[in-house]
Amino acid sequence: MLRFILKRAGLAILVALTVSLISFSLLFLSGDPATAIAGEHASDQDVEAIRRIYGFDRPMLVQYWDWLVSALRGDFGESYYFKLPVASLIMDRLSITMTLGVCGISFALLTAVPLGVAAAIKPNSLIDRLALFLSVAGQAMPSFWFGLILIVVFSIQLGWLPPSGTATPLHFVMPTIVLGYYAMPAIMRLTRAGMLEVLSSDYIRTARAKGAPEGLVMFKHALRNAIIPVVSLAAVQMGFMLGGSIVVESIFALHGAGYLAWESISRNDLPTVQALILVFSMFYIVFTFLADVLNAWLDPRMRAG
Amino acid sequence: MTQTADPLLQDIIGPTPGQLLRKRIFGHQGLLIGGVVLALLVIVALFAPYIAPHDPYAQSLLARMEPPVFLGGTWEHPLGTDHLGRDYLSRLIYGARVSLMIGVVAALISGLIGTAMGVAAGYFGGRVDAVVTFLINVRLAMPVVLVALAVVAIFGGSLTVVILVLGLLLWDRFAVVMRSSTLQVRGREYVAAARAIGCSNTRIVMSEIMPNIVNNLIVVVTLEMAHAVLLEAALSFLGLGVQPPTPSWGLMVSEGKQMMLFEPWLVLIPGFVLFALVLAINLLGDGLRDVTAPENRN
Amino acid sequence: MLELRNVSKTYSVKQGMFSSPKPLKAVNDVSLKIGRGEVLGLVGESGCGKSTLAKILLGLEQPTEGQVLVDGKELGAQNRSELARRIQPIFQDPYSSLNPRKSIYDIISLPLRVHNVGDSASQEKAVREILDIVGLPARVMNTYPSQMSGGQRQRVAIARALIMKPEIVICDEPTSALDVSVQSQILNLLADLRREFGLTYLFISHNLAVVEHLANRVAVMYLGRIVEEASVEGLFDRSRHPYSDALLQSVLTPDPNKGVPDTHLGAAYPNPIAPPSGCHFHPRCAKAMPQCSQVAPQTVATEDGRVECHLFDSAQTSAA
Amino acid sequence: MTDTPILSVRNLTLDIPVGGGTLHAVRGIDFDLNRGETLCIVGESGSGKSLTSLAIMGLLGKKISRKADQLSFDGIDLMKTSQRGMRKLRGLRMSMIFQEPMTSLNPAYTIGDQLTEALLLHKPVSKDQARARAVELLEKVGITAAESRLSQYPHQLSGGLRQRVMIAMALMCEPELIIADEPTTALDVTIQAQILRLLVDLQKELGMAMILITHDLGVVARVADKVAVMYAGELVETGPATAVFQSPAHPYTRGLLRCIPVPGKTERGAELGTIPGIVPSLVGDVTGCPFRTRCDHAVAACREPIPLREHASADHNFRCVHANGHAQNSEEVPA
Amino acid sequence: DKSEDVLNVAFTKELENVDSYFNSSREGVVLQRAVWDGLIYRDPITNEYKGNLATSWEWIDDLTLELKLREGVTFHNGEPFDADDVVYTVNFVAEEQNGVKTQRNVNWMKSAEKIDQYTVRINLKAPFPAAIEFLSGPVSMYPNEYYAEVGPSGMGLEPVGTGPYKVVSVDPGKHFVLEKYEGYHDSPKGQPEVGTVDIRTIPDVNTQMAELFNGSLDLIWQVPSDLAEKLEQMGKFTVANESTMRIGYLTLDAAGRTGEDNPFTDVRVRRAVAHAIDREALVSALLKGKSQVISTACFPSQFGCDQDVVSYEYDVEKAKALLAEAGYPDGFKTEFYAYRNRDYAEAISSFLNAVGIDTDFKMLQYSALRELRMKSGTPVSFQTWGSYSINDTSAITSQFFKLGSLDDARDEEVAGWLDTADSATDPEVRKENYSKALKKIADQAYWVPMFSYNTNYVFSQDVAYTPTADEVLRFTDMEWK
Ligand SMILES: Nc1ncnc2c1ncn2[C@@H]1O[C@H](COP(=O)(O)OP(=O)(O)OP(=O)(O)O)[C@@H](O)[C@H]1O
Ligand SMILES: Nc1ncnc2c1ncn2[C@@H]1O[C@H](COP(=O)(O)OP(=O)(O)OP(=O)(O)O)[C@@H](O)[C@H]1O
Ligand SMILES: [Mg+2]
Ligand SMILES: [Mg+2]
Repeated sequence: MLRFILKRAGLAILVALTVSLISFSLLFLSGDPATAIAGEHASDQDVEAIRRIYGFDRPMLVQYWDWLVSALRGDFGESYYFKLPVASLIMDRLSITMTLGVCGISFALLTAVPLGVAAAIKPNSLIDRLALFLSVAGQAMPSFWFGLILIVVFSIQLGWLPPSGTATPLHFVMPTIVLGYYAMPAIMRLTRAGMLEVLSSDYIRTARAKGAPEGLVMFKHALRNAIIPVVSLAAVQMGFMLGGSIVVESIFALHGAGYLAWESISRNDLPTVQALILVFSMFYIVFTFLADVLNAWLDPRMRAG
Repeated sequence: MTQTADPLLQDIIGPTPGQLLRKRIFGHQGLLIGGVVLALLVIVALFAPYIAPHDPYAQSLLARMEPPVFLGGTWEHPLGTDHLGRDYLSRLIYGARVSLMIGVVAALISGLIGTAMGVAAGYFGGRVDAVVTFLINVRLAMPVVLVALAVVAIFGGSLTVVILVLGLLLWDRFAVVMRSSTLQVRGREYVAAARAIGCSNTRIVMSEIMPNIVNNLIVVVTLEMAHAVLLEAALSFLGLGVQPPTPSWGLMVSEGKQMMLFEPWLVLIPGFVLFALVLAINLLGDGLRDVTAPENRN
Repeated sequence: MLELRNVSKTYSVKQGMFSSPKPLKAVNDVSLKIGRGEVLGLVGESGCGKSTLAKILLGLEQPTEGQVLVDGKELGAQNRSELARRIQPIFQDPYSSLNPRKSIYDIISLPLRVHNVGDSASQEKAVREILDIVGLPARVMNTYPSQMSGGQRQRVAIARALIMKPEIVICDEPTSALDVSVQSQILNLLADLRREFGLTYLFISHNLAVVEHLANRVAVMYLGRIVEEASVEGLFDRSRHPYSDALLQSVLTPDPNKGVPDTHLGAAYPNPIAPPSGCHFHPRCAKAMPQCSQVAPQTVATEDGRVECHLFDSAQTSAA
Repeated sequence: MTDTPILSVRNLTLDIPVGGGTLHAVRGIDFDLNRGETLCIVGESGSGKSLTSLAIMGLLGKKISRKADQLSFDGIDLMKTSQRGMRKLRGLRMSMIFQEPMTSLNPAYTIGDQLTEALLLHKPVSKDQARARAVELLEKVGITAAESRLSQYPHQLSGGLRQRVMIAMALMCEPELIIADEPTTALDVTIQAQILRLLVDLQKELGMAMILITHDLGVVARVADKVAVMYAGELVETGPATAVFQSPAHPYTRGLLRCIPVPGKTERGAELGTIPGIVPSLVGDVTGCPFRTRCDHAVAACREPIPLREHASADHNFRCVHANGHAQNSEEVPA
Repeated sequence: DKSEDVLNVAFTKELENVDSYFNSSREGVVLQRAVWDGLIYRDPITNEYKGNLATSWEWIDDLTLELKLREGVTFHNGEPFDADDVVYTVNFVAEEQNGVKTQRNVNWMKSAEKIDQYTVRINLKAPFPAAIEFLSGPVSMYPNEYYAEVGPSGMGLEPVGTGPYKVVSVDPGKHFVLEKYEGYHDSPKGQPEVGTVDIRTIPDVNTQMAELFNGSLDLIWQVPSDLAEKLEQMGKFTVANESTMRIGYLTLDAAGRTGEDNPFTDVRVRRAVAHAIDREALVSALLKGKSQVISTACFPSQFGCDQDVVSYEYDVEKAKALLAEAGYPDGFKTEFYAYRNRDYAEAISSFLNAVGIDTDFKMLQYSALRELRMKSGTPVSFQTWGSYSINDTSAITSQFFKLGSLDDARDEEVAGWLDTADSATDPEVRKENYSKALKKIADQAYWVPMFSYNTNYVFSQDVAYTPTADEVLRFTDMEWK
């Protein structure tokens, strides 16, 4: 078990390193950040001075190494734009993105799993068709468009929900729906497919042959097995969602990490972008790791050999 | 035998796989709807110059944001005009080209990369598999939207750049699916038979394995096409995708967004066609998966 | 003509997510000889290494140790296509052994095309001939496997194996997926083909009745080792190894006057990753003696084969 | 034991709607089963054996339509029993063992959990009592260290052990009827003999009625009191095991018996008997004898409804146009 | 929200750092004017200079300015204001190493010295006529002890100034709350009326409007003209429009930096571009409001911005003729760069397409475009310049035509005139030289100046405010109705 965790962690670190190296070299290509730091009204000398002060004239690998060493100490440098430590900037923004991500995945799970189960219990029924429609439509719905429509309907026309900001839980309702809806179809389909497969399996027939009531069959025998792949998927989706919250955050003016990422890209704020890419990938890596552990717990076959 | 007319004898040799497939295709509503809509959009895109009523780039600053006919506009501009007075319908029609082009080419590029990696990993296993799996992990760990935005910001948002970025980013699902399909097929006895016959690896991959996983490939192609179309729209919406005046639907939503409260159709129309295109592709993909899924094959 | 010398095959397998890979000796120091025109039956429980052995013979797996000789020449050293011409397989599952995307003609003619035998006209002629031989009408050439029944597919698989006129055919449970009514057709066909073309078979099966019917010699395998080898008569009339005994007793003939036999075997099949010490069979053996759990038995020659059991070990020593 | 059969089936018909029409999977089968008796249903793959057993247990999917003139268990009309009522019977008075021991146990729960479930559901016993019973039964089916097995998961057991667990599970409530659907097909020959022996011993000991489904004539001969030979959804021949094996009446039964090599009887290397052709499709209207396409004795009348005939005794029946299954004398019957 | 005396305002852009020396955005200027004071104050209406933290000033010589400071002023943290603060602030910002973001606002100063507690001298590096303008604008006074302690980042998080509003909370980039400073000195800015100003960053204008509709915002600004028009039609809000000093122009590669054979090296091509664009239409259809068509390379109100220059009317035929004359009868293909106002840029490129100049439109980030222009130039790019609200031609024309890396004309004659104008102290000399330069720029069509920008301010009916032309929100001028 320990070996497994160590090996897994090693892999995770290797992945993180590769991601950071790729993103670092990508951003390095973006050319000289000095102009970006200097801002709109800077003169040529300003830019030159900044280039020297920040050390942008050194070779890439040297810069990467420096960055990496300090990143390991939790120091991601200072934002060119905000003049604040990137780490604290991101920590500050992350709470919103995390809240959004947790709400989003909860929304997705709370709608997708019951729908998927219901659809699998009664294939081709009305509810199955509804679920299928929701998932097909959900996959095709551009989230920026969906968000805009929600704002028009619920904020402008009906005035029920605040269109932007984070002041109250109500503010999170629409972003949660948009973000969650993005993850819902995949989860629902997997739940449905998993349930269908499990329901047609021999051990469900065994349970029925014992005279177990349907409720017990569905929720004790079937769901437990069908949910295992859903857990991994939810983790993966959560990772994707955090990365994909850029659009949602920009529509609903949530000052989370996603929005920060978008703005930082526009502002050429490299340390921030760099750190954000790493943070988002770490989330993915950590979530998938946790999902593996949770799966091992749910599925005795994966527990100690 | 004298009993050739016996009904029990009739389907001892059943229909060919091709016939079965055709039958299933024509029995699948979603696939048909998706296919027809997609075909229509493809035709529209191909023949855009003949269909579009106006030059999609011709601006008329004096006729800005005229409403579509159903909101009191004129037939001169059936779907109205945009913020620079360009014909909205024509821009939508030309936009189909952009979306389809991006979808198809990006899916092609990523399909090539992903399939090569996935099949290699699945077929050779061992170290090749370990490397490919690692690369897939790395790729999955990179936040697509963020990386795509960053790259487009760096290299500028031309159509080529967007296509390349998406093509180089979206190969993960191909690799994953092709890897597992190959793994599955590799264990079949006909592959062992082919090896025992003395077939080379290339021949086994190309003529024994590929034909049996190509259906999965097609399904992933459609999914990734839809994915690429949506991502391009999202990038364009965020202002880091295809550049104006190229009529991209995402860009149109983004441009119309400013006036959304007063002229919601500016957003609704391009958003809807985008939705319809992606929906059609997805329906087609789902349908293809249904009709070619192994459990439906026999 | 086909000889295995001390062949072993070790896989490394992972059991759970958390455990590290462990070695599994699927085939453990096996030596076998098959003479020309012979049918060697190979029997044993599921997982004892029969298929692995077959794969080694087909060149699909490389043995970790030992040599495989064909006509005295080492197998790895011969060229691949040469080997393919001489040894061909028939697999167990007629559903997975034919590529569902290929027509029957493509499947059967594949060996000819791979080895560039003849032009397309002569290839077609060969396919027609072989179809006739295996008892399929020529019109199936343009159909697909999914249009055929299991028995018909198995005939196609046989046709593919025979089209290159190989000398040795490795049949890995060729009938176990088929219904009895079809099984007898295939068995008859295999017997006819052997007579007609003078083929040599390695016939793997866990159905002893079938093995008895078809084979000249029988090898009994247990946990990767050949525990007894004898002529059919020798084995079926006076088996030596307790495991062979048990196998023979478990054959259920359709005789309503007999009950279900007691094989005296223990309940548990051992874990091949951690095989029992000494004689691998001792935990289940009704005749186990103290030394069985400690010392691995020696191979002892018998009048028409050999056996690996302490019973005979000691008989031998005490006799000596 | 008593005269009233515990299970009585008359004209059981199962239809499955499929893509191109209706699959008449089981057509009008009749049989009776007395307490303590073993009935073997034998037939080729796809002949409808499993469906028949599921129909008795009331475990068919909603898609499949079940019709019968009579389907009664100990006087209870199963055709009229609600799902609720069936649940009360299943596991308690009738239970089932399935073919695949590998997949018939839920991988997510321990053996103990699954063993005790039925008992806890049906009888007012405490958990400890249930566990004690489970241990008792595990020992009875020959599993050593039964106590510790309870906390193991299915994947930790070998196929033979799992099938033993399945048997123990079926016996938890001491049912009156046990249906075993090919319980040994997936197992090795040696294990198969062990499991069969176990089943037969337990059945005798507990006095249960048993339906054993198999395609192995060897198994049938050794185990059955009564045999029902099934072909393409019909019972072509039923009767006491000895009668059926010693003087098979239906051409199909005879054909089957000729197909298998019997050590000591069949000459080594000799030509085996065969049944040419393949099982027909049962989609659409099916009339007449389903075996006529493969039968050497088929005549035009085989397409008409086939009468049920008696052979030698009143409880040995077969369906054939030929009064004696045709040319019985000219055919050489092994056994 | 009148009832709670809280004015809710939206910013569109995230403000990087409240410290006014470390941001370069409009939002920063707004906060700077509210939180800090300069030594001098320019009345936005009369353009008259008044004393603010200084009560009087006097040029000792071309390089030395002596100022008398106001007494009795205290910073928000209680620190009294005196000469030490001025000296510390000036010396800090003038030091290049300290990395003030907008160097040109401060790099004309060399140092400051204390004469007595309320008298300071500022030493210049070179004669700088716009010194008073800068002192009344971007150069604000910081508390020396506090700033020495916390530095720019601390100042950004907890700003302390002498201004009419003190900062109660800063959530960097997102949310700023200002409160009326009760102890504000008797400044020409006037005393603050509104008790609390609550500023949130809401990037999306629709969201801003939605909040305006439901009352959670009282004031939004920089509202796009189409929306402002609609909002005005609704009749529920006050919509005010003011012009700004920002102008939009095309800069053409007259010097051939992107290649000797660049078509724009030919003056006929440049003039053709000028004729090709319907600037009237741009102003009336897109910019609207108080925007105006301009023809000079500066904003008309700026000192020295002579309006008497060649103007090119919209004439497609003439443009085509000029192109043909220059050897491009069928037009040519060129890259077209822009960094903001995508719609304007798109419209302009469309005009160029109409005369045969086929544009390859490229929208880049500001910094990327700037870097490109500095390195290799661009054939055509749509640029804007706001002169940092400095009412002097040196703030724009001299920035771009003095052979610097952003000078696409590279006209030494023009550069010479501008040099003279920039360093002369005599206003007449300055005017004359600026005029010469501007005339030549227009005649050679180095730039194609197009329009000035305007800003729309939309506020609820409860708010009374008259915006000024320098695009600065002045909270002291806002009142509840
Ligand atoms: N590729 C492989 N990797 C790891 N282990 C393997 C592999 N192939 C076979 N084994 C293991 O080797 C042992 C022998 O397998 P093999 O397939 O030869 O048995 P078999 O006798 O043919 O069984 P069956 O009767 O079920 O076909 C088994 O324990 C199996 O799990
Ligand atoms: N749910 C179902 N849907 C459609 N067809 C079915 C279904 N269940 C069974 N069948 C078909 O009904 C026929 C009888 O099936 P059944 O499972 O009873 O056969 P069997 O005799 O048990 O065969 P085997 O020996 O392979 O288990 C088969 O042709 C099968 O394909
Ligand atoms: Mg095998
Ligand atoms: Mg069955």
